[in-house]
Amino acid sequence: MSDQLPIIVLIAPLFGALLVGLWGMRDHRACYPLVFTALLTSVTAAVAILFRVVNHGAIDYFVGGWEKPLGLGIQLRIDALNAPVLLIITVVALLVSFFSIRRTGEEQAEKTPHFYILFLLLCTGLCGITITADAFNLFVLVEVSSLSSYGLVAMGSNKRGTMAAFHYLLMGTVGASFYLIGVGYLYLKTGSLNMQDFHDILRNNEAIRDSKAITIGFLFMLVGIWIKMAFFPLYGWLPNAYSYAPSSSSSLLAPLMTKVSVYVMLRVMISLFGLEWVFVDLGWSHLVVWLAVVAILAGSLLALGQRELKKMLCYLIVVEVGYMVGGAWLADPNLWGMTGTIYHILADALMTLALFLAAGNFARHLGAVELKDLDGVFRKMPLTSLGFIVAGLAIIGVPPTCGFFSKFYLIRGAIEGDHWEFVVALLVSSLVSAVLFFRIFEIAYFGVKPSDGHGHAHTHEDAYSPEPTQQGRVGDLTLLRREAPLTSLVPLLITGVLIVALGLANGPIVAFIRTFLETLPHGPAL
Amino acid sequence: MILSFDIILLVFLVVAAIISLSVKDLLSASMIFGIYSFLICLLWADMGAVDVAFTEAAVGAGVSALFLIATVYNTKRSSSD
Amino acid sequence: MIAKIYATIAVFITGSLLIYGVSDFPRFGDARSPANAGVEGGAGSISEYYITKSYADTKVPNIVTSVLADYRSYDTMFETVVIFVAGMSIFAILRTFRSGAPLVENFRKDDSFIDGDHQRIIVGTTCRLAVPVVQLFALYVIAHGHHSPGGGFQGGVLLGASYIILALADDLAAALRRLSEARYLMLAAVGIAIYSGLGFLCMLLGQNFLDYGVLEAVFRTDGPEMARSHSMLGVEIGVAATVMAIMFAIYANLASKGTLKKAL
Amino acid sequence: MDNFFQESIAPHFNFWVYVVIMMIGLWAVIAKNNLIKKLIGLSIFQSAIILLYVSLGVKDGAAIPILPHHEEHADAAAPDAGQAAPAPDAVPVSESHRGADHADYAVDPATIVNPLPHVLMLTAIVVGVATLGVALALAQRIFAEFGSLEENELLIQLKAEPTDE
Repeated sequence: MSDQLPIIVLIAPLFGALLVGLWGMRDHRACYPLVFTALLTSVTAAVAILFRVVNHGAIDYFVGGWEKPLGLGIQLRIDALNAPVLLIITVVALLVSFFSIRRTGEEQAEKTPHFYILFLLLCTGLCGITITADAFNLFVLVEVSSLSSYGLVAMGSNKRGTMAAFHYLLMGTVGASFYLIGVGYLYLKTGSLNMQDFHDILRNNEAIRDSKAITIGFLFMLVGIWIKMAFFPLYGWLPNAYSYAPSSSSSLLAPLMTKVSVYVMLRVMISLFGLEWVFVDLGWSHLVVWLAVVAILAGSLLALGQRELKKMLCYLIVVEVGYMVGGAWLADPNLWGMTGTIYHILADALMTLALFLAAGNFARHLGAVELKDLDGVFRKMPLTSLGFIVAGLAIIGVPPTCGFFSKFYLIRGAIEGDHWEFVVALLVSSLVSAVLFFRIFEIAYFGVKPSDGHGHAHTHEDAYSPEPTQQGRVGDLTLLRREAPLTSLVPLLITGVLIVALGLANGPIVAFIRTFLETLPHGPAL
Repeated sequence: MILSFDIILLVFLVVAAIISLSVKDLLSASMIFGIYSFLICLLWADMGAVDVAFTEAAVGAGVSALFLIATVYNTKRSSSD
Repeated sequence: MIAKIYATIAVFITGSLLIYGVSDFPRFGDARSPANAGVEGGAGSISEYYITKSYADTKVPNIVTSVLADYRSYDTMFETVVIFVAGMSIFAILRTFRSGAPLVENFRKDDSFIDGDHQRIIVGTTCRLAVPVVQLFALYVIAHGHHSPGGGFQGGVLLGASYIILALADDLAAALRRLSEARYLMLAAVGIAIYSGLGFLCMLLGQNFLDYGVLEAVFRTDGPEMARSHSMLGVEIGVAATVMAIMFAIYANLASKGTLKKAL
Repeated sequence: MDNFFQESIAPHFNFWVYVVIMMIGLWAVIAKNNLIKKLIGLSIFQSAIILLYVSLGVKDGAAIPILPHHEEHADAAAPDAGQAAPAPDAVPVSESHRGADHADYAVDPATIVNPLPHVLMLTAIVVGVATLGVALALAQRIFAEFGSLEENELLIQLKAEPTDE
């Protein structure tokens, strides 16, 4: 049974969703135990896979048993690139499932089983995207995860969420269709859909390698993935979709969807085309790094201008995506940029999760949507604020946390690849995020100065309907300990610990990533 | 795969697509979209893709045109552009 | 107005890039093109393998069905999951249990000929005659998917359409009496359970997921090929169940604005 | 101009039309003001991709991808009993193949259309309808809450209210 691990990671949430569909519909109390067991199984399977990959190298799994010739059936492949990503997806899903137990007035109670079905099928889709080695299968799984994310975004009672979901659907479908056009162009020139087979054909055929259709196919796949990733010029859908979605949905989507799309870009660059072709034959790396620089600076400035907490976090996601895309395309001699990007996928997933869990707690229990509503929140919700501080410091890049190390490797790659504009962008955006978070810490610790606004936090009874406060209005600054309940607090604190742990354990993780990157022929210098 | 039949169908296809997008009344836009789906189903049958033609006829022309009409019925029939 | 300018610019750039790529395509209808006859240096042409050996592997004359349900059945499973997710998303978005969303008057007032009595008799009887025939044909399409064009999806849509015809002829309540909401949600989950359960069964018997050859012990056939053919039929039935339930669910929610009371 | 037509448009005619249809769809998705029209544009955009895939699998004079079903004990002489593939004008599978022993039914791949794009496009059609269904549900909910499906009116309403709601 142990060599069936890749499928168990995927089948557990799928069967969990079916059981919720069959049993949970009738008895809503049975929903959460099913979700928990499904996600626990897939977390353990993901850990077992990581150990197998570390010890024995890549795992190949042929669904349906069709091995020869390559590409006949669908092949799943797990190597050093996607084993950690798979583990992060399952861990984040498990943590968010704790957070989603107490879904207050945001969604009607009758839709609990449907929320959990969409939740589990999103995890199935994301795990499937991570492990598949077949280009068309990746499209089908992108559609599974996208459709469930449209449902999750539009599920809440906030009417702006519906509008945001509609635009998200339009751009997401156009993005997935661009990816499909790319796969069509590649299939047309090589006749194969399997990533390994395509890579061999590209390596053995000079004529195909520099044919126009392959270049255009790669361009359209890239643009499609960039739309799904909300890379700078194509990010229009992300801020509204994630800030007006119910907090349990946004804390699941924000950490995972964009990071998995970054992983898909890396998989396409490394396994499908090979870094040699992408960096040397193609030669777009300078242009893309400049695009990433624009993404980072614009995202940071837009984040400065936001009045809503979640909107600001969404623009921070756009900045982080700029880091990762820029890092991947640095084309520096010994691939430190790529190492930084892979490490940053793991780090950023945890950081974004902690931020959105904290924002979700603030919104649920204080009705705090805008920055000025967070006055004196350190005293009201000390533990949630602790989690928020750790995540904020990680985004800024303070040493013990993982944020610092990913920036360290990205800057090192940028220096070696002499992309000084990328180094400048990284430093400027770190400064801007420092300003962002300390502005919030100042409001949260000292409370809003009486001069600007009379400290009145207009609670949003209809939108988020927090439980009625025990005494008086939230506005008066009496010491009011209203910490979030345990189930929405524990995941935040665990994530905080994981952020610091990931930072401290960056040595072995980066060594593991480097062994994988060493094997790739990628450029003239190495 | 009769080339002349194929070319005629493609021309009708482009015309149906343009009309379906430019007509103001949403109900007739949905119906012309149904015609578009039937034309493309004929095209698949002509190109030898019989399974795709069957699916396009059942799923494309039949059900998606119906969903469009159901939605137009429950919202507004006239569109501004 | 700006949107139109953006649109023309985007369309111009995308179109010219696509046409730049098209100039490199093989001739239309060329039997020796890479997609049809493969390229040296790779693992050989997959489509030629399908054409020449799929009958030997799976005893199914319809190559598309054999590729769909056996070689790439993992794809088709997730295709069914896509439909299931669409049904659940629509339920989550549109379904309202209160007295109904704020009823914005739609245009039914100005053309009332639809509710005339004579319409009820003509349409009602023709639909009641058509429904059993459509369902019989749908079952034929599912069962005969091995030998003729057709299969799980097409059959499932036809079955769903037969219930929709019923809803159009009388009213949604009549169709819901025959296929209630609880039942079609359960049927959708059962469909995928059949599909992935069959795949899981192959795993229990020691092979990889969805490797039907090992099921010859279960189906007691004289070779793995016939076992593949029978399990493909089982998979098609699972797909048909899910597609039928979800197509009717989508129609019921869209037509009645999620209230499942008065509809089209 | 004439050789340009012969040399680059005629052999790729299907692919040129697929680009034209796709651009009509993409233009509509971005430029149209009414949400339902945007969705019709989206469906046209997706059906153009299906046109790309199916037309790259077409072979001149090829039969449909259903092997003429031969009985287990098919003797070479008996013509196929009406089971021949009903391709529009396909070359009937020549007699030489009838003689092959019926264990491995040798078929010349050039006479049968490439089945792989058809399988992929079954998935794409079904995904297109699923997306259309979810989008129409969203459109109905938007209409129920905002009272209109026109993009400009919706934006005015969104800007009008304070963002706290």
